[in-house]
Amino acid sequence: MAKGRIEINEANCKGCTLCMIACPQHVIQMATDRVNVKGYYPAMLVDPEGKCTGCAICAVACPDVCITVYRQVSVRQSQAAAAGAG
Amino acid sequence: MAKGRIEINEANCKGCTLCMIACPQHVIQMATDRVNVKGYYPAMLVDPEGKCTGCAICAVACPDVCITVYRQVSVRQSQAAAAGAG
Amino acid sequence: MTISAVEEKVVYQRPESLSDVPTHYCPGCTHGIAHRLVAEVLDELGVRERTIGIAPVGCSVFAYKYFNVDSAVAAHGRAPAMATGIKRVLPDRVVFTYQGDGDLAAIGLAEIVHAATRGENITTIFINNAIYGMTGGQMAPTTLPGQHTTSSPGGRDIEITGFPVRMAELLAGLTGTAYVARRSLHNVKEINRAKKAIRTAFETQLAGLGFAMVELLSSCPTNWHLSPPEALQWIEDYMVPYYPLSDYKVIEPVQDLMKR
Amino acid sequence: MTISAVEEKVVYQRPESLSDVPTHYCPGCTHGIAHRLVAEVLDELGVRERTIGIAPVGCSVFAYKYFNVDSAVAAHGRAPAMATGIKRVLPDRVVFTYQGDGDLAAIGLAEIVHAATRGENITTIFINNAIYGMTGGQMAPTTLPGQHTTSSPGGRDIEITGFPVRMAELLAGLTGTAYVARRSLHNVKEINRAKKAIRTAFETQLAGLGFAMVELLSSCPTNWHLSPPEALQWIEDYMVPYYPLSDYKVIEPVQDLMKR
Amino acid sequence: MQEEIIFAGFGGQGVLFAGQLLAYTALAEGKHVTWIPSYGPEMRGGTANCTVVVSDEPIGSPVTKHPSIAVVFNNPSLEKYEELVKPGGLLVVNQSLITIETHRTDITIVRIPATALASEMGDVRLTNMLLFSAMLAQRPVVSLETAQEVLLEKLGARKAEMHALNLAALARGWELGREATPASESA
Amino acid sequence: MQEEIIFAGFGGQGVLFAGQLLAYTALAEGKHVTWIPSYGPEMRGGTANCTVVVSDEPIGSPVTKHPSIAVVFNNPSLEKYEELVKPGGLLVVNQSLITIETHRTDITIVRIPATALASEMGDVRLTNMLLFSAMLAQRPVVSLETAQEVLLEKLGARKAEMHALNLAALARGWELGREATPASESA
Amino acid sequence: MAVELMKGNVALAEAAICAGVQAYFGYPITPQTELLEHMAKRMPELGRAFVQAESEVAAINMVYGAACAGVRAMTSSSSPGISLMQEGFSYIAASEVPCVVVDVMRGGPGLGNIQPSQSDYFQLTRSAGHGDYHAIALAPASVQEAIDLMGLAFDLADKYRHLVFVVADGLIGQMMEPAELPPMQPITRRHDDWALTGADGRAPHVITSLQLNAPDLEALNQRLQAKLRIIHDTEQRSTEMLTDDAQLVVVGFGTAGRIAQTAVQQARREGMKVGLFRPITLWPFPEKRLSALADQVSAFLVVEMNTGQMIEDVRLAAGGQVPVTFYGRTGGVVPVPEEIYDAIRDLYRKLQSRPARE
Amino acid sequence: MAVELMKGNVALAEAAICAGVQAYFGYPITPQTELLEHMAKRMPELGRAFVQAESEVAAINMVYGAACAGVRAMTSSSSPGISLMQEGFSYIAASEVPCVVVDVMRGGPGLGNIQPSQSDYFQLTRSAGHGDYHAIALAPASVQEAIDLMGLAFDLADKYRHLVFVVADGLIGQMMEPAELPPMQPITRRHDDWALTGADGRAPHVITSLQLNAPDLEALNQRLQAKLRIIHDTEQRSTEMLTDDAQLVVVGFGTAGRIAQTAVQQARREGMKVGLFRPITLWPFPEKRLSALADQVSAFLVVEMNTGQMIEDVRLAAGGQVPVTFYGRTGGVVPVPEEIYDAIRDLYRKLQSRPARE
Ligand SMILES: Cc1ncc(C[n+]2csc(CCOP(=O)(O)OP(=O)(O)O)c2C)c(N)n1
Ligand SMILES: Cc1ncc(C[n+]2csc(CCOP(=O)(O)OP(=O)(O)O)c2C)c(N)n1
Ligand code: SF4
Ligand code: SF4
Ligand code: SF4
Ligand code: SF4
Ligand code: SF4
Ligand code: SF4
Ligand SMILES: [Mg+2]
Ligand SMILES: [Mg+2]
Repeated sequence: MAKGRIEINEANCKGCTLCMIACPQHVIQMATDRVNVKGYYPAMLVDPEGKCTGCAICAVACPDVCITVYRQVSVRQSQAAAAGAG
Repeated sequence: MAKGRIEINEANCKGCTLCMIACPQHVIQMATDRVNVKGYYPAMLVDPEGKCTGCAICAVACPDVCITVYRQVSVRQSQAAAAGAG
Repeated sequence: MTISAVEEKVVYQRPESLSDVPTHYCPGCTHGIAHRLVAEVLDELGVRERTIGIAPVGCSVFAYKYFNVDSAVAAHGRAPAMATGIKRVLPDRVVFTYQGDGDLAAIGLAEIVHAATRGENITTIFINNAIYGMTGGQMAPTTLPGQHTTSSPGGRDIEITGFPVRMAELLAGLTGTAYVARRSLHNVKEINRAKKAIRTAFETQLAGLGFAMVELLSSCPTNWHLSPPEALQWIEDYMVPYYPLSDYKVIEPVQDLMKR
Repeated sequence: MTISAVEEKVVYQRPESLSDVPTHYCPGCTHGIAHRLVAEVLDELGVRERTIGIAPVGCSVFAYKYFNVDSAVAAHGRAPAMATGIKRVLPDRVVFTYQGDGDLAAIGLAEIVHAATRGENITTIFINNAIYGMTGGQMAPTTLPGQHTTSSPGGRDIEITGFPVRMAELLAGLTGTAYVARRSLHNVKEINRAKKAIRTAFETQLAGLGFAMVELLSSCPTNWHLSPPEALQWIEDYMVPYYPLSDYKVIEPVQDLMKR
Repeated sequence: MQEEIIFAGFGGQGVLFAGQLLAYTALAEGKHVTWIPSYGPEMRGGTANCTVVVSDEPIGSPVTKHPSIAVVFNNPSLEKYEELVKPGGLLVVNQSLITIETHRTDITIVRIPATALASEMGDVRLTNMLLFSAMLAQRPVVSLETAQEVLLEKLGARKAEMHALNLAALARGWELGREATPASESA
Repeated sequence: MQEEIIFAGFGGQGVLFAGQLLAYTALAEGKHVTWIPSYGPEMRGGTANCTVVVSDEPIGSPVTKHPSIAVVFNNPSLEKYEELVKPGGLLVVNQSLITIETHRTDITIVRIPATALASEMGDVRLTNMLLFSAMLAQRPVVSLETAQEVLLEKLGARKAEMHALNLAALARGWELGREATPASESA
Repeated sequence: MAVELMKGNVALAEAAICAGVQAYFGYPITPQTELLEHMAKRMPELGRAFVQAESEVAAINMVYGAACAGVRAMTSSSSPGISLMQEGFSYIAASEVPCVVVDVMRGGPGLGNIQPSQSDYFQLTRSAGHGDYHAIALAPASVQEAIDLMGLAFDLADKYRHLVFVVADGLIGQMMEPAELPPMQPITRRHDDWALTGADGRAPHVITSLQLNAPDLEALNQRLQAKLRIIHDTEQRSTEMLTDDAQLVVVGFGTAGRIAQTAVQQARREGMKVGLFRPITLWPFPEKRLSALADQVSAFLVVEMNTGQMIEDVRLAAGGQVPVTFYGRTGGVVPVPEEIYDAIRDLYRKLQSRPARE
Repeated sequence: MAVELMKGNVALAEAAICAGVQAYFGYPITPQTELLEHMAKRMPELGRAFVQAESEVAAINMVYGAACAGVRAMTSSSSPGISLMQEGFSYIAASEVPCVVVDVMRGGPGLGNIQPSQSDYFQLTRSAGHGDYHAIALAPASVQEAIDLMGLAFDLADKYRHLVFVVADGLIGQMMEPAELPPMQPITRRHDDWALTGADGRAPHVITSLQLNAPDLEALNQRLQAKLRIIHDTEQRSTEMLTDDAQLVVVGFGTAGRIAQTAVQQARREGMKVGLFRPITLWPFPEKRLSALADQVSAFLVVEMNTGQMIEDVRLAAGGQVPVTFYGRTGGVVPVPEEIYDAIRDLYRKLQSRPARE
């Protein structure tokens, strides 16, 4: 499994929970301890075991484009991909 | 063949020729010697041989509802028809 | 069978639902035939006294003078809205609109589609003559590709103006419609078929089954620049192929009506 | 294959065609997803700099703030007319309208049908959320039978209001349309399919093939009185069956495009 | 000099074109001119008429209640316009189609059997040209020569035969107009 | 007597209902009253506020620049309305959510930790009732008794538990309102 | 009926119901929507017609249709929607069918916003649509008056077979105030002499605004104008306050007039001789009374929630006798009494510093 | 260009083409149709855009769109069609995009007829649609002036980014008269600073009339009003004849003004000191010049082909100084000089029998 992580733009998050529900790894949770400036409980990545695969499903599900997704790739692989695309 | 005749409301006729063209017996002609109040050459029944069958096709074709159609029917027949319809 | 005597019977005369006044239509214009068919159907169904007709803006704007029924003239394209207003407060009256292709398919498109999709229990007689007659022969939404009009002087160019719209097909696709048919007025056989469709359309309303429309291919000798017989031929040769004559929507209860 | 080093790559981030401002949409409203998909497609096609978007009157009236492209706000329902005006004078620009169901299917019905039947070379993104969102939840032409809204408080009664109108089917029936599809935004799989359709719709325009529309089933948690996840479920359970997801019209040259 | 001329008849009688010919001719002669049709409610058939004002000065009103000249092609037009012609004015009557009597004695009235003559000449559509030049013969609002030139120009690429026929009609109308004993004088 | 009261906060905080309760109560007491919301551009979230005018006389303007009372539920509302309260007026502050300082010394300012208290009482939605009756305690625009009756009526067929909770909130707010040391005095 | 706290939009709807409206057709638009929503609930309950139209264009033409059938029919909208109805208005006026239309005005031009405004004054009072006519326009300043004028609107519409506007704004539409509804009026058939109901035992009735022959259309216009003159002469309505000895009279309609009332009272408290004149009929504009006041006062101050529309009517009524000045807010900004007071005070001072008027 | 005999409608179309109109959108309606038909032929020939819209509502919104792209765009219609465009007008004015609209007015109200009329004066000059603004309105009285004003219309529209009406009537539209077209103007790109052309190398341009925040919309209105004040102060246009020593001045625009000219000349011939004032801009109304005349004359006689609309502006300009009387024909009836002369004579006699004005 690829390794990934996400960053959530908390200020823009509306706490709709759709990313949380979409994530196949169940590594997104809603904050309960804080609200953002708009008064929403933002989503957050809770991934102590590093289960996030960087699949970007959460980002696709998010109506507010709050999620940036990162994935770890081997340099060789990525070079190969880049070459292939050229 | 049933016998019939038609009356054409000359004043309303616009000389469009559609009745003439529609009549299967070719017994309608356009006047050439006179125009009506609107300046049209009206259609007229020219049926010296009594070929008109009263089929009403001309009336159906006339856009200006100028034509009244009469047909000769035997009284017996018509009574029978009336009885049948009762 | 012995024929005892011969009597002369009137087999065709002006229907009562048609006022006894000459129309302003051009010679050979089949608007007149459409009027007569509607009037005959109203007579036959015995509903003249409880019928309300809505005339459009178009050559048939004077339809109120010709139909011997209560009538109003709608704003251009809005006859279906006006009919809706009337029918909703007088549901037991027979309400019909009579509209041209500019009226129904251009400016009034939203109104007819929504009346239809609401299943408004009214009847629409739609005169498709592929032209704006009243204003002197401009392109209508139904003008055929290549057809010359005063606003498509080089012939309708589909690259620029798009395609003629087929209203019967369009309305038939809506769930709310009960009966939608296209007929033509270009010869006696078709005229008779048109009348049957018109009758079915009104019967649909009388049975409370919802929206019914009959599209009638109709001539405009004047703006087509053809003689009346040529104009009928043009319908047959050019319009019928583009606008096939058919029943496009007959919901089951209407099929039952038609069987009777 | 030996992996020599591990690097972190960005695999998803905000598209350039989307301005970096928060939207005013309610939590969970899929208007936001539709925006994002359009923006991604504009990015991918590299046309942002020559795109002109037309926002409607409706919840997406502020779309001009969110799309990072030249834009205008049309009068309610008139986006297709406005887009026509622009496209006719700037044929090499990419012009799209973004419209809600009240906007496109009610007040603007004539404009969308005529833009489509003219084969206007524009792209329409149609957000069907079965409700008037912006004005607080009244019945839309697309409101489902039985659905409760503020103007159908007892549930939409088809006897009185008629049937929801299926716009994709209706527009697909017009000769002028090149590509018409319906997609949904209720889960990730459908979102991805929606994006492909949006891409095809814009490619259709780029290839000069004529009018393209993608209808998107979209949520309105607020006026449906459901939580965002419930709202997505409601789309799946109730909207999709009434509004089947499919390609309704793909003219041949567009099929070729899709194969590439 | 200012003349207000009304041409009036049925649609299809060439009424509007007669007026336009006058207008074009006036323009060719450097005069001020206006031409307005009264466009009737009906598509066709029905009434057609137009008003032409020709003047040496810039023209104020292009309409008038009392024209100085009326050229009437049919009965309804006569009925309407005989009354209205200015005292001292001219009324040109299409004798062939007009069956009712005139009664004004304070204007010049000339009668031309234009439709009949036009038929004789081979084309009923020449009626308007006959009446037009008869009018000019009585009141040279513009010169016949210019009118002939303008007419040929307007007929343009049509057959030479047509040109000849129209010129003949203008000439014939002029003659008749000159010869005509005005009704007012004979009365 | 005329008082102009502004209730201001976020949508969802029961701001509009607090105003309506005041309006219904005023009506029940035979007073003249107007209630107007300022309906914001956004669907929801965003700002919600309403102005209530209560008077013994027929009411002219239902809006005012300078209310005699402002009940503010959140920071933006405090920022906006502290300035505007009439000298001698009253400002009721939801201490729980308002973090910024007040500075007026010519008005009475009372602070109620309403949201916190409401949560304590088991329903955060009681915030508005707490602030409402705190206001009444300071300025008896209407009587608490009538307000209680009207509230019960408005709650209608809801659970008895709800009734009790709301009444309790009104009572608690009243107490707090009476006890509160106005900031202006303490300042 | 008891006094209840009612929202303006709901009160307008319910008052129409009490007045026997049998058909409502409308299209949602803020800040009018509660009116439509109330009708959506109530009309079917009462077995009356409610249709949410596909647009304002359709709505007004549905009203036109229902009114042709002789029943009380109405629609409601807000500024952009009212613009879309202009053609329909013109047809209705020309056809002389009674219709009632509520305009809950909002900020413009264009899409503008949904805040209160009075900037439809021109399009409602001059000629709503093309052609020569004025609709009757009634402008309430309170929820109770909204109720009362709604009933009056239907009565005037029927009496004159004419189009009547009830001219509210977002503030009146959204405001709650105690008010009392009139008793529910029984539904009676009206207009059997011209309405479309089917030509049963009588000649067909025809309703049309078409008169292709110019003299016929001129005759129609003359008939219309004669009717409008009667309305003009008999239906002018206004209310005033403290005008008896006023040197300065503030003129404002609807919400602006009401807000000005507080400013005028304030000015009086400070010794200024100021009064308030509030037109209730915007057309016919209450020019008779205002002309009379022009003889007495030294100036008018017109207050509107627009850039100055009714001021033309005030100037026409004043006939150049007294200066007419203006204070207005636009774009949905509602003026507060304080700023109107300032305008009054400034003008009043100027007047004082001028020689008194004889 | 040579002087040619041209029909008004065709002249308007061709003049727009000379002025560089790049897009025409319209819908047929008598008596305007020849304009559309001419465009249908000419625009494609020139490679410019012509679309026969599905309705007037669509047409004006297409114009709005094309104008947003920075090109010269126009539509034309007649009274009922103009009513349908009111919402679009309001959006255009609020968005400050330059558009030109020709109204060839016909008899109303309602469907009315297709004869000439001037009864759209109110709906064109007051506020075309909801909200606070006035469009510029230019009224030609001859075919040549129609051509000239058509060019001016585009220039003013571009200069002020505003909506401009060319206000003709059926008579001007149908009349043939010698006139000369201006040279064909080269098409140049305009308005690159705000037009929608794609955000290539710059921040996106946005055109909207939405301002949800009331103070923002008020600011927009203030900007609009400031612009309108400039237009008001600088663009008043009128023409006059024989006014120097006139005691009675006839005021009429377009066709009515032109017909009145003949009546005035007749009156002069009979020794009456009568002049003619013909507003060319209906908005801004040429009140400066008319006010000046009000100081000189004893009375104004307003002549319109309606029941009295511009008379309000004349009365406002006259400011109560002199009596303003009215002569009008409606419903498509075109007044003839003779009847206007009678009205002049009657009024003049009355003036003579009154003590002279100092
Ligand atoms: C709002 C409006 N726009 C335009 C017109 C002008 N107009 C009158 S009839 C008509 C079109 C008529 O065409 P159609 O509906 O096809 O009827 P037809 O005359 O061909 O029977 C038009 C555009 C009008 N009266 N009102
Ligand atoms: C002419 C006009 N009529 C009505 C409105 C009010 N209005 C604004 S948005 C809207 C409907 C929005 O619904 P929809 O198009 O479905 O978009 P959504 O908000 O659901 O995305 C309406 C009726 C308006 N602005 N203009
Ligand atoms: S990238 Fe995939 S695994 Fe990671 S949080 Fe998002 S949905 Fe879950
Ligand atoms: S989907 Fe987006 S907006 Fe919704 S909770 Fe997740 S990050 Fe927040
Ligand atoms: S009734 Fe038949 S046969 Fe007789 S004239 Fe008519 S069409 Fe011919
Ligand atoms: S069809 Fe009718 S109108 Fe035509 S020629 Fe025959 S009778 Fe006359
Ligand atoms: S113009 Fe055409 S449609 Fe109209 S009456 Fe004449 S032939 Fe018929
Ligand atoms: S009201 Fe509905 S459509 Fe509008 S933003 Fe909210 S959820 Fe989305
Ligand atoms: Mg047609
Ligand atoms: Mg929607």
